[in-house]
Amino acid sequence: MSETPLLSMRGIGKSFLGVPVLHGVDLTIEQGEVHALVGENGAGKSTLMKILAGVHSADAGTVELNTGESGGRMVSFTHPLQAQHAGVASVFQEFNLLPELSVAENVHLGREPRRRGLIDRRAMAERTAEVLADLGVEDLAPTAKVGSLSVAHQQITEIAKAVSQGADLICMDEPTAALADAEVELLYRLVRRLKERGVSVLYVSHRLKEIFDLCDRITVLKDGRLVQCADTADITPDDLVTAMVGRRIEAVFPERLEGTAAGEVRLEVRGGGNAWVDGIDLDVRAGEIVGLAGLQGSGRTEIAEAVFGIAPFTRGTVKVDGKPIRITRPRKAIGAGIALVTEDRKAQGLALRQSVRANARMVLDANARVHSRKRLNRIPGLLSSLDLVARGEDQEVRYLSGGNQQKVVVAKWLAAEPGVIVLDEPTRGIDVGAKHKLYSVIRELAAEGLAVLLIASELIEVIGLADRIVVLHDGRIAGELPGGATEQDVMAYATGRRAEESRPA
Amino acid sequence: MTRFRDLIAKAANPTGTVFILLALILVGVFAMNPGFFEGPSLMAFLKQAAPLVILAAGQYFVIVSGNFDLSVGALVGAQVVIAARLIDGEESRTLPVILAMIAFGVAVGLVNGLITTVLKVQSFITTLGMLLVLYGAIRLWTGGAPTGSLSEAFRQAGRFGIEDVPVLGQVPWALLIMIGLGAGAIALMRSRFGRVLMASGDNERAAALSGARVDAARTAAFVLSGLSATVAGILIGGYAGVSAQVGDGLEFTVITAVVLGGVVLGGGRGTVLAAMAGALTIEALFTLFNQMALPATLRPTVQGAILIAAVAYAARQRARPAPAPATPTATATATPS
Amino acid sequence: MKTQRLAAASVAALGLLLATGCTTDTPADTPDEETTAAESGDEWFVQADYDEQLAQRDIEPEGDPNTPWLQAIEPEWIDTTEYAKEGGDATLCFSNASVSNPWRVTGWITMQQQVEVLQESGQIGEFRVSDAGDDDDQQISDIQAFIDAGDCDSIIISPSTTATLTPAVEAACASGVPVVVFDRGVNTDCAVTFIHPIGGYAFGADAAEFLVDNLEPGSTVLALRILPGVDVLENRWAAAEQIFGDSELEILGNEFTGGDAAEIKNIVSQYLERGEVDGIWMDAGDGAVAAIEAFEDAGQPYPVMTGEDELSFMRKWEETGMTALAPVYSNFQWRTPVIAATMILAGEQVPSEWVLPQDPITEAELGDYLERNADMPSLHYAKFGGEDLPGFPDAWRDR
Amino acid sequence: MTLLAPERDRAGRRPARRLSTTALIYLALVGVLALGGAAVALDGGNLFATANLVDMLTRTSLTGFLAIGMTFVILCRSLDLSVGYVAALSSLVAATTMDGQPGNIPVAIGLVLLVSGLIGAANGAFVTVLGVNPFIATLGTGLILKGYLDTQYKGPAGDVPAVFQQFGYTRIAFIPVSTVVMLVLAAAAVWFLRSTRTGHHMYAVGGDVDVARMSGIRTKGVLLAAHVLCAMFAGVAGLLLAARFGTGSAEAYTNLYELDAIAAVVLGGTLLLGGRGGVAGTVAGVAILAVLDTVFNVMQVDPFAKDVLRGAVIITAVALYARRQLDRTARRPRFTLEGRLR
Repeated sequence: MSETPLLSMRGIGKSFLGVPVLHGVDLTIEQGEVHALVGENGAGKSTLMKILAGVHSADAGTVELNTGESGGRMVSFTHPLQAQHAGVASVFQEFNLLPELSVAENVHLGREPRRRGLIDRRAMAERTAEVLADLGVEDLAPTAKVGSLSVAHQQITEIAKAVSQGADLICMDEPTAALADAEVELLYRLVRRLKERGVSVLYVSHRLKEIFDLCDRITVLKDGRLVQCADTADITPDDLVTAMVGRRIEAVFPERLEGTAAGEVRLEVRGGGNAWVDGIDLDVRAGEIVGLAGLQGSGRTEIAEAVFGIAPFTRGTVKVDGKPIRITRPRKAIGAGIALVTEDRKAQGLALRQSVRANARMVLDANARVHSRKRLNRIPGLLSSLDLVARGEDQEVRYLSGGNQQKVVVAKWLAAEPGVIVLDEPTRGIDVGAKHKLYSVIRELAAEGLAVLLIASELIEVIGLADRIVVLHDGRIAGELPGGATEQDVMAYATGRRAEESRPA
Repeated sequence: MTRFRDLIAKAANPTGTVFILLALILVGVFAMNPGFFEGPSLMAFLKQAAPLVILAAGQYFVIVSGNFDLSVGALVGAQVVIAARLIDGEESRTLPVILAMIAFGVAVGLVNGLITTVLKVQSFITTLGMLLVLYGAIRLWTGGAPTGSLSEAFRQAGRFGIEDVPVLGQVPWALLIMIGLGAGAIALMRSRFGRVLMASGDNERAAALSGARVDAARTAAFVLSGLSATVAGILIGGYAGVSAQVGDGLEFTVITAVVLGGVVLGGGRGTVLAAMAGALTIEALFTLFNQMALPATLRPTVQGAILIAAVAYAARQRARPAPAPATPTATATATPS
Repeated sequence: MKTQRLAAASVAALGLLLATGCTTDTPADTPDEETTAAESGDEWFVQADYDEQLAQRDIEPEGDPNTPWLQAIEPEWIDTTEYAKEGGDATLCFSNASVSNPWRVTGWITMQQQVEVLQESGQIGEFRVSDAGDDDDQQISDIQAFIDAGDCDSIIISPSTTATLTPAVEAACASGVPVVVFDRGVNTDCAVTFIHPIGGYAFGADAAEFLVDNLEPGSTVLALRILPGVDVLENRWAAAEQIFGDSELEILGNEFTGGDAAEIKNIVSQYLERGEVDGIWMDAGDGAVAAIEAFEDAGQPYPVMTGEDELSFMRKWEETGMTALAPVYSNFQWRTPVIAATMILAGEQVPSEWVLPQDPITEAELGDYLERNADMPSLHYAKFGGEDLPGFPDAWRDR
Repeated sequence: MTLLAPERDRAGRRPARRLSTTALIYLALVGVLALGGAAVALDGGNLFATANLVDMLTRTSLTGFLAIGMTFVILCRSLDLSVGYVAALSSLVAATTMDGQPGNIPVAIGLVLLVSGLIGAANGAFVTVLGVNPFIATLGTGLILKGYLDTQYKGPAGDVPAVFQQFGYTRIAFIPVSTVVMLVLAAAAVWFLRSTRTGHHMYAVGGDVDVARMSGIRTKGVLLAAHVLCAMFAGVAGLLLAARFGTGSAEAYTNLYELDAIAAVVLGGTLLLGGRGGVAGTVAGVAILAVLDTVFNVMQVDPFAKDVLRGAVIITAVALYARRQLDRTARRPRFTLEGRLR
């Protein structure tokens, strides 16, 4: 590592609307190192990254950058453009790509190569091809329309964009959040490739495996403060988690509650299948939490959508509380007492400009069959039982934190008193406190005799909460494991390394 | 109690802008002509404002659900012409014709709604097309200029009222209808339908996944707009009789009114009360112009300037950052609805 | 950079101009100067025209009073033998500004009826029409299309706006076929004949004088106008302003109503709230009834009023017995152009400027006209002059 | 890698599909021409007689100018309802400035472009700086201009020298110069959108403002530019009006040109929501409307029936495009028929 660090941020402070989110945080990144920035959601990772990217500007502190020819100098970015020019590129979770444009056009967006003042499309294509080749990506055509690409390829496009900006430092915010296993491998290759080329990477994540696989040093944030900065070699996963969460992993998941007992089968699927999943046999009993595990794209969400009638099963049978039913629309599912907490809260779960109350009522208002004065009156109680933190029921939900927004989503479904609840990534992107609240809520629901189908890409969640784990591979059920199984067992099925004997392949 | 809190909230948020503006304009009118606030002239004002207010309510439903209805002006015109031609002076036909008009209004709204929701044509285009179709079809049918005439009974609603009320003089039927429908509209927005409509305008996907019939709700909004145009037609026809130009350009006036009421084009924002207030504001503005004897040709200029200024102001209000830090609702247990 | 492009474009265009095989349809001479000066800009009042029109009202027109559409005031007959065409069956091409108001609708029906007669008699073969929907540019294209078609024996034009149609009409003249212009004029006399009633000044003056004669000095008058910027209408108001100017009457204001009954009623009601209105002057009859109702609803005595010969107004007038006058912008002028065209094609003489009579309908004639038009729709015009046409009355009644 | 494999062919296929949208519209144009021609033929006429061709082309030029300009703003997910008024004002500015003197023509043109450009800038500022919804902002501007026109000009004013009237009346063979100029400007606009940054960025701004901004595009500048260009094209339309009228006319605004233009743009396959489409399609859209008008004219269709037909055509066309959009979100299936058999 070189003497002068590439980047050194000192005493960075930032607060939104008087709420401090960063207190005097320091961060130094060496030339060509892969530096992990970890911490639970809400710890301030994203804010720090966005300050670096010029999306937000810091209230306090200094940023010294030591890029390219220009020696070390103080910078404070007020626009992403400035950051880019200074050699700092960022890849955020929500992609900054235009589906209507080609890969090349996206890679060069805002910096189109020009000949005699005019856009030079050939150069654009060539340079894009070069960059992709550099990154060892062979299977992506510069002319391809981004809207038609897989998540992985879109992310590659993003990274190519960063590289083509001649960035010395590339910040990646939860880059693997939406990637399948194979794709994660690809990303690993990319990051290592970048490192070889002397590019530094700020790797924002809370996936321990990746951090230990990839990173040289780790900076840990908690509640907006710098907790620790150490070489990966000098720290164990457990310590790291402790540093992040302040408690050990075993303590993370609440015990199942007294008197929780698996009862009648409430949701039964036999030979369920459609264009995305096939041969699904599934039983979820009252009081039972069934985990759906599997890699991204293995069909987890597709099963949830099929059960809920968004993309219905086209074959097989479904029974709810023993009654056969063809669920063709969400309305039907809701009528049958099924609830779905969707993966993408903002896009699918909430009307952000409406009040907490309006959102919490939405399911009751939308479905005559579940609407009742009694249930309406339960809503305030529900909200407070979820420890919702809001200025009042009239506050617009967009002003709430991710965790509290998720609580509103859960509340709107519980208001309908469902018999079966499907939770798709219920804890994605919410702070640790809210996570734990949700964990215990899930337990309570089971105790109250609901059938819970839990989908989570964080295996640990499924393992920690589920009574049974159904593992999917490539759209089919690869196998079933008892709760508390090891990650290895699950991965064995998930990656298709092991297929269940009982099932003819 | 809740209602009172709601009112406070309304005055505070951008939608409140319109009430302030309305107040200012009325003050202006008063300054020009104190007589304006005497019962009779006030009643007269409300009588001629009623149709636009009702149209605004109708347009509100469409806009708040994330669409436009550019066809209302043409529809109002069509309705009046239809009434004149079908009634043709026969008192006895009044009721059946009114029923026919209502049916027609519903039909037009239904077509707008279905084309927009089922065929996925942007409402701007759908209703623009409908505007052309109605404009042409109605003239095709009457050979270019309205024929026939309205019955006395038909004209009651728009023209007359309860006579000799102390202080007020005549209380116009139009006013009562306006209040009635206005209350209805507010009630409707507080009903499950209204909430679904609002949610659909804000986040159609989330609404649909909550089991809302988004397309049905939006179509219903167009139908309501068609109905409001029908009522407006009945009132305007009743108020002033038939003329070839009835309804011309009303669509823009009414959209202006709704937006002035702080309702955001694109949906999910604003209250129907404010939208109707917006309509009143426009009418009050025209009255003010008249009182000031502002040269007729200059009025559009002033109107345009005020429109842009008001909307810009509201936009600024809305852009203001989120309210102060949050505290648990454990305490806040207001009853729903 | 945009300018560069335009420059480039115009250069290209110019180059093409110079290129051979390029045809231009505008005659080089620019429009007649002083009329342009008169029409253009802010001043609508031309003393000379004003005096002429007021004078023409008292001149006995030549021709049979029973066929006013064939009468002419001080005609200057010109020879048209050069246009004479053998064997009738002529193709007439009519470029109509629009049928966007009841007055034009009524006239248009009358014209069609007249055409049928002439087709029966074999004088007209095809009668080709294009309607510009009040769009000047559209009408220019329409006229262009007639010229290019080349098979029009005569082109009849009812311009949608005076000045703007001038070049197109000149082009039509230049194409060699006889051109007949009616209703609004254009700033060129290239047409064989220009047919019109006396005009806007006369209309406005008739109305204004009536109010002056029938109102006490000091009385208040409200002027209701349709649109700004339309010459025929502006002339009406300009004349009225002259006459009011010399009178004791107080003009409360002049408002634009777009001819919308509701708008008219609003405005009148608001004036009534603020004080007495003794007289109403209108530049066109549309929505006149709404104005009267405003008085009824406000419980005010009927004003002295001038509207137009639109039946709705005249019926209300009779019903209320108010003091009123129906100035006329002779609707029967719609018959004349087709007749004129056939005359020209027959080589008969026609007046170079064919000024039709334009007599307001007074209280005395009211009953008579109402009776003649008893079963006509309310937006029909009393002096439509089609009573003797075969289609009468159905064509006008059942549109 | 298995997951990535299928991407390649889709990636390959997509650009082809995107092209075909414009292609489809020209196909539609051909279709309309064919149907129109047939209909006219049955009516005993010939749609392709010189006279009718001239008529068609002439009709394209005015709407053409307005629609090309409108394309820019719509691509940016904006709108301009004031173009009719801008055109009217421009015609007056041009005519009064020229005032019969051929020498004044360059000045007049410059002035028109300046004035219209400024109005466009104002529109842009209302939308970008004041954050007023474009529908309202430009509606407001329109009203403001209307008031000015009605107050300032009581009807036609100014006098256009014969030389400049050529712009409105001259033709090469059967092609009017105005149409040629329109096509030249259209070509220029296509080139502008494709080859200049500002133009290229309009797609980005219309596609997703935030992405554009994050990519370092000065989105407000782009949107402003779009509005300025749109207004300037309206200015050119005004010049054409002046040339054809031989004078300036305030009344021109009564014809709701803005709605025609928007209709043409949408008919040309440009998404009203921005980010997709182009001027090439717009020209076709304009042509389709012009053909319809001519056909109606030749066939002596009742003027009111024209409106009905126009309305119907517009809705139908857009409905057809919408159909094509529907599959864009579709996920690629894993289990096809043999999956069903299992």
